[in-house]
Amino acid sequence: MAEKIVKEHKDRRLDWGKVRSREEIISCFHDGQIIAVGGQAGCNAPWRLIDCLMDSGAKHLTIYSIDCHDPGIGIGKLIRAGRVDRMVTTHMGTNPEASQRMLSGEMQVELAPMGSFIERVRCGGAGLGGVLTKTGLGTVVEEGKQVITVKGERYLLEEALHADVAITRARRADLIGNLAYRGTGTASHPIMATAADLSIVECDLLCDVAEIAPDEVRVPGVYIDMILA
Amino acid sequence: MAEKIVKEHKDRRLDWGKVRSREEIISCFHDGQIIAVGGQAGCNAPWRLIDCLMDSGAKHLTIYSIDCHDPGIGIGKLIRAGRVDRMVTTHMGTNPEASQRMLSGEMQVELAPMGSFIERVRCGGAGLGGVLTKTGLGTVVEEGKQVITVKGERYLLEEALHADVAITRARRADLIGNLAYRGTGTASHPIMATAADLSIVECDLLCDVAEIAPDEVRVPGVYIDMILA
Amino acid sequence: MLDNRHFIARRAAQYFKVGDVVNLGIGIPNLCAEYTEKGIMFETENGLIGVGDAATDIMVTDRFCDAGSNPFVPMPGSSVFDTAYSFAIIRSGRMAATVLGALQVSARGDLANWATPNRRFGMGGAMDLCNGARQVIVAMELTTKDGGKKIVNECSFPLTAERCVDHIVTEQCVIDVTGEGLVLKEIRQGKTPEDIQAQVEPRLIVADDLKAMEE
Amino acid sequence: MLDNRHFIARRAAQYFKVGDVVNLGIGIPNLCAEYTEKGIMFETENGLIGVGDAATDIMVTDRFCDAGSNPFVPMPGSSVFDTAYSFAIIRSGRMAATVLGALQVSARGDLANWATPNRRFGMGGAMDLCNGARQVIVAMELTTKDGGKKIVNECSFPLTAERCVDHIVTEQCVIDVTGEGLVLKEIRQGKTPEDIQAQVEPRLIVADDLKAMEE
Repeated sequence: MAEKIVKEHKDRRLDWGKVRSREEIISCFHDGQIIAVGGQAGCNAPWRLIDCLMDSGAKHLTIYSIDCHDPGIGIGKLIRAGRVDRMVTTHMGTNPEASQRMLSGEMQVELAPMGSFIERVRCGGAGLGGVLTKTGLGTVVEEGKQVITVKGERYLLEEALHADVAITRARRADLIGNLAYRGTGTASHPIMATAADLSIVECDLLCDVAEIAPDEVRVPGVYIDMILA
Repeated sequence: MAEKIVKEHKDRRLDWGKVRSREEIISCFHDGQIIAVGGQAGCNAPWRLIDCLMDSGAKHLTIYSIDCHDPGIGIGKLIRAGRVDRMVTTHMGTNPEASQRMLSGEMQVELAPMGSFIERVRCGGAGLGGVLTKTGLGTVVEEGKQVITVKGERYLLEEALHADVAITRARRADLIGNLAYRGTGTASHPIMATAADLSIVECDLLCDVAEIAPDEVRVPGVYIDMILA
Repeated sequence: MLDNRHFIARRAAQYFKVGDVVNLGIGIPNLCAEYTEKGIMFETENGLIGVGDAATDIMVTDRFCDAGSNPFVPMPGSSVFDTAYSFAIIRSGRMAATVLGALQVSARGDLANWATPNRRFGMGGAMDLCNGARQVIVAMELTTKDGGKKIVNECSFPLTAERCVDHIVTEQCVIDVTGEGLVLKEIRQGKTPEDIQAQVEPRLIVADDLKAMEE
Repeated sequence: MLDNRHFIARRAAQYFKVGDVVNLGIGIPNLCAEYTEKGIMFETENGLIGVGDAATDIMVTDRFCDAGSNPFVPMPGSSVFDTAYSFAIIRSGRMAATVLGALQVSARGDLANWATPNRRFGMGGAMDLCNGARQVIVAMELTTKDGGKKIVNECSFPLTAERCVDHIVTEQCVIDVTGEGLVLKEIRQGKTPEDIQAQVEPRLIVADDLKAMEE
């Protein structure tokens, strides 16, 4: 009897729960996808999910990321392997290979101011079409963008970015995808996690439901589709 | 010696700390100001700060608030006293006196969709000029607004709102203004608190510095000017 | 036997699937929670997913109230956020459904539910919900108290949103809004399609597989 | 005696007042933290106010790193936020100051610090900082290593922002950007205004109260 109850509960956990095997997650990546990658400064990146993406063999990718990691590490692995056709990023200072590929024309790079970049991704996850900012006015960032006047002030229109898949990392995730972070390990992860059709997360601690207090949750499970086992 | 050290420390707390007396806060309110009021559904409103505003005698006010509280209570007190010339709000269902004053022309009311309203306030606190949303397209909300096309899709441009003074309530505040909330007591408070030249908060528990863990803070002290003693 | 309001709410709740996050409007929509299976979570737009039972006694607090000021106990797995984040979720397309009341619904699915020509209370979150929720379900009595038509060719009241309604659930029938027009999908025992047609303005298409509503 | 880099950083740090929240760029600007009084908090744009001492040994963690990947120990009173929130603060005007390096500064305060005609690493957060910080302080050596001018009539390198710089702190002088032009405010002992003028392109205005820089 007790056994039956436990089994029933386990079945329900499978129905509602979002933990998925590495194999299942690898099968979600395809050629030509736009992938949003969380993290900054090469710390606390979703290393295991980037490896899943590598192992999927998917190519002709577009990557949205604050930075480009180090040569041959993280996103740098994908760049070195020639799997990235296009990046939207805010700097390449840590990865000279990214700059080389941009200069040689092997990889297209759109450089964006960090605040405008992350706000565009936020729009993508918040059902907004874009935002108006003064950042970039009078610079090359203005090229090709609409300039909108509000109350006599000029602003650049920065358009929403939305990805096919987001790969991010949380400190804690519960079975239904509620996420909590720690310190600068937060960075762009909570924003990137909202802005994709398929949002996959890896976590340092997989929690029971209700183990993360409601006020600690920074991204509610409604935004999360899969948790890497 | 010990006494001297304690005194020195107290002086420093006064220099950096943001706790202010009721009298000092009352003196910050003036005729014609725009006041952003945090909270929703008449719960967990900044009751004590609204009383400060009442006691200041300031009139010809503009109020930004999700709702209008109940007749004669909270914001309803200010409305009944004829102190509010204009409101930007999302509904008046709980306060028939607000509707009456709108119909009689005593108070000007701009009704805004809740998501657009709060996003406009967020823009005001985030140095943005406005956002593009589909909410309100094809309705009276469209009147007088710019319609912007992005990638072939039409959006309404919702312009930033910024107040002279924000009055909000937090569950906990430390001496330098870091704020933490609880449950739906969060509501619009963290957004309203960012969008004013002068941001005043009342709290249920005044905390020592470092009593609120860095990851618990929802509004950093950089946005907060005064804490009601 | 259920009264009309509960009957409507019970049927509307059948659109929810395990794992869904759903927002319920005030009135009949709010009753859907009573007829919902486990595994569905409700959002309150002031900033929480996981609205649970009504709070009583010592559990009543200003810190857990829904948008109608009703205190509740958050269910396990709840999450808290501010209003801006709440509407980010609502607009994002991640909300499986919203159930709303209506003053009028048009033949092409326009919704009017926040104002009459004489009275404007404000739209609250309804316009955003109609913009962003994956399904917009109207839960209402088929006609006004004095028999006036609420399903009309064109809304005469100020719109909440254009072409947003997917399903209309009433005490007499279920109607889907489709590209071809309004399709009568389910009907109350004892009613005929002609009975329903007499109470709505647009020409109804009767579904080939017209079903009886579960009593 | 301090080397040039530390000398510049110490002077730039004198612009900070108790209660200020300040963002420091990579390089010389980052050294300002060593010369700052208590009561000032530093922001790292990846999402924290309250950067403290460099972390060592057991305190090193991926969860507390600045934008240059340097692990640190958060100071008491720190707060954490995501990158979108970080730049909301930066653009809001609530950041008292930012200290940045520069490749070129123009006569009217245009800044170029993220690209040369041949190399573009990316602007990171610099454009937003110049847009939003209440004071933009450039901390740099007065000329390039081979004596080339960095304070110029017009920037030839891609701009970070127009008319944004308030103060320029170098190892030889402090220059303010004003409506009237560049004003020489402080000068290193042993240097004359003519020495400085010879190393910058725009005509300098010498302040009536020209001061000696503190050694």
